[in-house]
Amino acid sequence: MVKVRLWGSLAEMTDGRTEVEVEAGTLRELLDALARDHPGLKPQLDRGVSVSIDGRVYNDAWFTPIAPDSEVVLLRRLKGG
Amino acid sequence: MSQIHVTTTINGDATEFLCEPEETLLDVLRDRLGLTGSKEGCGTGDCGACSVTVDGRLVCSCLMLGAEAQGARVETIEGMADGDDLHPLQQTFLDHAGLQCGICTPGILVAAKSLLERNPAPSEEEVRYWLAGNLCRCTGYDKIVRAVMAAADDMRRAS
Amino acid sequence: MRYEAPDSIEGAVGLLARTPGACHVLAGGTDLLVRLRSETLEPETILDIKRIPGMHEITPEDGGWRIGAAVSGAQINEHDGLCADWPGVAEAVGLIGSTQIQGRATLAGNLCNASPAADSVPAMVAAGALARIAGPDGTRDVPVAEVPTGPGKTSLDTGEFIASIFLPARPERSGDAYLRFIPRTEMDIAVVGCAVSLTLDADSTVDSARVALGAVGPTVVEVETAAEALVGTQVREGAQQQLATVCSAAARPIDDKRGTEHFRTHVAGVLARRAAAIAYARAKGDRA
Amino acid sequence: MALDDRDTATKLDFKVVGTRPPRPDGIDKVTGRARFGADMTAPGMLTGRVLRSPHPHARIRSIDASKAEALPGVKAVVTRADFPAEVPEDVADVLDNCMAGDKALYDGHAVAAVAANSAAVARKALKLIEVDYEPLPHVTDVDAAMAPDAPVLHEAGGDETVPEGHSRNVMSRVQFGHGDIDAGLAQADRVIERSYRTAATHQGYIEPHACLASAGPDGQADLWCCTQGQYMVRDTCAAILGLSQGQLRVTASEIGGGFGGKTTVFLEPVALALSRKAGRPVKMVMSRAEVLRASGPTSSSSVDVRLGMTRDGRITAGFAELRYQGGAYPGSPVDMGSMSAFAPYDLENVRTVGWDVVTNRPKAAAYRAPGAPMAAFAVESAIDELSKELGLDPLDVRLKNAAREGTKASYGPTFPAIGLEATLEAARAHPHWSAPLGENQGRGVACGFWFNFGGNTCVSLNVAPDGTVTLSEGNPDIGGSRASMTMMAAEELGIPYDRVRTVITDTGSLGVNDVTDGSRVTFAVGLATIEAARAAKREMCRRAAMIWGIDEEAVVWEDGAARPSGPNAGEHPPMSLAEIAAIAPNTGGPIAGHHEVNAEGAGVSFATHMVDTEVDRDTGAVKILRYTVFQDAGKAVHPDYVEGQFQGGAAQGIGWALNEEYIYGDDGVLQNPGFLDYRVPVASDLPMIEPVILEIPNPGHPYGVRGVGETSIVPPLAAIANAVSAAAGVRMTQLPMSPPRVLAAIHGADDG
Repeated sequence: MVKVRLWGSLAEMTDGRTEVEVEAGTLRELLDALARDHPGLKPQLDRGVSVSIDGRVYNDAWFTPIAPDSEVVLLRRLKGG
Repeated sequence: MSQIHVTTTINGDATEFLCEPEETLLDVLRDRLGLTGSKEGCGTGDCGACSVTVDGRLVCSCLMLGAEAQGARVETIEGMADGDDLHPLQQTFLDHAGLQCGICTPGILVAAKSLLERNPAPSEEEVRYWLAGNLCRCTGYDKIVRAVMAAADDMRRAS
Repeated sequence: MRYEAPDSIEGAVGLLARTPGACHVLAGGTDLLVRLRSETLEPETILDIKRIPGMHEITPEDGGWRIGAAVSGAQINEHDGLCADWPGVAEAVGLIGSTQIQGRATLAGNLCNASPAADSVPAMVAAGALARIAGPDGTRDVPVAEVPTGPGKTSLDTGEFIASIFLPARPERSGDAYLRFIPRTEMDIAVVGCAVSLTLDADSTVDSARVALGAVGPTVVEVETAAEALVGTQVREGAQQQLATVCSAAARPIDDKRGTEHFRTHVAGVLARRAAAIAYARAKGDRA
Repeated sequence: MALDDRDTATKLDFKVVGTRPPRPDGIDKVTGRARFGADMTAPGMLTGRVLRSPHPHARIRSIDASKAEALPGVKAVVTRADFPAEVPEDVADVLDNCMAGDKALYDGHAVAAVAANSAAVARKALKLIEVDYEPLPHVTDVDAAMAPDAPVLHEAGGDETVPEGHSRNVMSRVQFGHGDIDAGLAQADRVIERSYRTAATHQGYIEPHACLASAGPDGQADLWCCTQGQYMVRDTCAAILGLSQGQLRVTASEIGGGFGGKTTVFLEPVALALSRKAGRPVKMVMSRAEVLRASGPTSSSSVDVRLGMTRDGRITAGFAELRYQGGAYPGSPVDMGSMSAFAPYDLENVRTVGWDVVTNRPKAAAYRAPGAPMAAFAVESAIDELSKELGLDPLDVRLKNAAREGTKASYGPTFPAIGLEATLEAARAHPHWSAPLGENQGRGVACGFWFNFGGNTCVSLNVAPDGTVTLSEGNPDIGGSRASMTMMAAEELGIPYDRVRTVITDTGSLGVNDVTDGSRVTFAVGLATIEAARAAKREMCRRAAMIWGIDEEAVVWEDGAARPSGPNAGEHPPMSLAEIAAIAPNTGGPIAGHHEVNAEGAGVSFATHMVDTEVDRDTGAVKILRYTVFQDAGKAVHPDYVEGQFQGGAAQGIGWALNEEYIYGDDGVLQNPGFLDYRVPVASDLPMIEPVILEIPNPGHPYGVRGVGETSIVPPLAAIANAVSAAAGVRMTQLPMSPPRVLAAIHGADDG
């Protein structure tokens, strides 16, 4: 199981939990599991998120491996200028 | 619609063109003569990207009608280098990274050349005030001012 | 649109009279071309006066200077004699726009554009300048202050245009100065402008003065109480304070994108005292 | 692939990287030869122009273009009816912004466009288009737009994150942070609570938007335009117009500045639609007024901060509520502002709440570190004020609270190695910090944080028979990136800089490259360039191995040549790149290397800025006396252009802090759509800006490179506000600090 930290306003979609646990070995599995186990997150997941895995930020790379002890944090989809 | 026939000299070349009365010199240079080195950043004389000299005087070509160029001597960025010999200002802008995106560069070079023709040893403040009508949004002007001062040095040493 | 470039004043007047309201005079063009581009002005004819003899010349006349309507700001500031006599007028012209604008902009154009914020107008008013107006009935000379009648409006009649500006002979022991406030160091329209012209008596007391404010009303404001505040003084702290007070009191500005009423009112006084100090130093012969 | 398997051993002995060679596009740009957006022409070209709404908010009852269409010389008129009724959701707002649908949502909103055989005819035609508007009430201020009775722009209102009872102009709400704010504030010796406001500012690139479109009835189309991303233009225009991506080829011109503002489309779909309808190429160029009225500025903001500090300078809690208006459509960068507000600090108790609000203004576009400068202005001002109240040194306070490796960031993740402390230490040691100040002068400091991006990247490196190299990449070069790519390719191949030329290709020549944004190019395209060069080297080693008849593994690449290596390699003279290239047809054909990657995992970036100002107490005028930028670049590939990024960001920040602002009248119309009254800094406004480059290598890049383009605009707003507040003796909480505002503050303080 991977612990996933959520940002504050997302926690409102998960009954106030700021951290959830899902079964995932890759980024793709993580996003699928979040949408399945926590349907309240789905609208935001569909709009797009960035994911910080051990301090590095990922947007799309499905097969990025995630270790059980990885630090995983959901972020708003980053945009730049 | 009757077009105006204008005879002028551009970068040393005798040039004739027809233009509408309302066309600016910048429109003529860019759209009729293919001299697109002069840029339009504002069309109202506030950015200096269209700077040229007319009879030796620095002006915004967007604030002058093409018809007014009759009999005049116009110099643009395209006439600044002598063949493949760059003007010292062009060289120092390359050496000192005096450009980033490069859109303001032709206007600034034309304006700076006009300054150095009048004042071969300008102070930093004189350079800054002379170029105040040439907006640059990339560089913060630091490397531009250094490049102009360096060109002034080079030109004084060479003369 | 038509472009006409007559080679005589009579030709110009004839064209202007034939196309009332739809013919616009082109001198430096730095205001006119902006208005053409923004389509706030769509004239039938543009009348370029630059091919009329004398329009580009600065000539001495009766101890003063006659400045052709097409003389650029750069030309004025390159003219040593004129700059020595009327440094305040020269610096006011020199503040209009960039180096590039200086290559084209003219005193006559700055006056006829009739912007309340025109830099050269307060300086010309303080200097007692006259505009020579050419028209169907010949020429007439009027004080510069009488030309603009409101934002964008002038007292010129159909068929008339300004052919030249006359700066009178500078009296002995006199000096002028112009200051304006802008948010940046260059390239802005004056938020407030102030011109001061002084003549001193033999013991360096102000004998006569003129003070004019720009951008604090629909037209340039000549402040007579400000002149009174200076006359009989040596422009020390008390006189400067009084000058600032009456200039702020004379200001009737508006709030707009360039400044607030509070700001303009206060800064009118600040600039008046600073300009007066410079004009006084010049009148005494100090190099400033 | 992700980059977890990449070579992270940071190279240290550089030959080319770190030097300052002339840029490859330099000659073209100093001679006027470089072709920018408006410099292209095509045979038979028409001129396109846009009709824009004079109303800030109006229902469009009908548009009658028949008179315009009948005007001789007019070849096409388009309105929203000429675009597909249904477009993919992710481009729906973009289309509506390019061409209004049922409503015009801001002064300057496009409502129709014409193509004609001259600019004069096009201008005349616009006046003949009759639009029947029903003016509606409007709102342009962010706080006013959040009021319950504010005029509503979009009936549907916000998303599921907006609590009940809010104005429908609130489109979304975000919240970040950890800990307990109330508990943290209770531990503080002093707490301050302040509100800050910033005006909307424009990126202010000198080159207006311009494009040349040519579309045929067969669905094929070509587009030339100035953009930060030709692939973004392709994909967006294809989606809006129902074209296939492969049929639309987009070529990026030289770009005259972007700063985020050219990361979306405005004219391009309109030009394509006009061209398709007219059957001729159509060129469109915005006027400066159009740029300011209708291309993307950044948000204006209203931010409340609560901050608690102990007597010794420890921040016990930080809270910020941020309200940004993003113009007429959702998507202000308030989320980025909320994530970055407290990011420079190691805080136990931190929370930010962000509100994305719509108003009757042009749709906000990205602007250099979008959202972060306003947030940093608020937080860094509050830290400065509290430090001063407690008699503490503002640099010491920042160092005491600085985020470092292992800090749990305010937006969630744990930081790897970062450079904030290094910038603060460098600032404290710099002579600027101890230089004396005169009367009415003040010094300010502030820190800033920004994310860097990676993203989709595709490059191709081709070796010519004579041993020279062409690198093809797909990212427009705004500030010298071709020089950096050329340097990295030369470095990796071991050949001189002038043996490599970097070109920027059209969309048909390479796979997708994400937009030039997020400070991504030197990082991500650089990384792909290095990998492409390594692929070419591997191939050249393989060719040499074939020639020598030895194992591939027994050949290494050193100093621009293949060399035998190892016990069984035998004795062979090295073969240079040129020698291998010359006989490539004999050894298997052309030699090329390429690399495709979604280069995720970029590092973050920090800066500290220091500025001295002088205030004229009689007029409120502010002069910038001295400015120093301290920023971590990871590794500066071409130091001139790294410095240029530092200086340029600081200058833009100075404009934002002092004089730039969107000014709307009560009528909702933009009052200053020109460079005369939208006051960007001019040369005489600024001093030299000293750049101090720090190099704390990014472990995620083979050369240690970090993005540097955006962070430099984050600290200036606060640094200057802190300096002006010190000089004026009164705290400035609203931007711009224009002379009337500073004078009013001084007079207010004198009266109080």
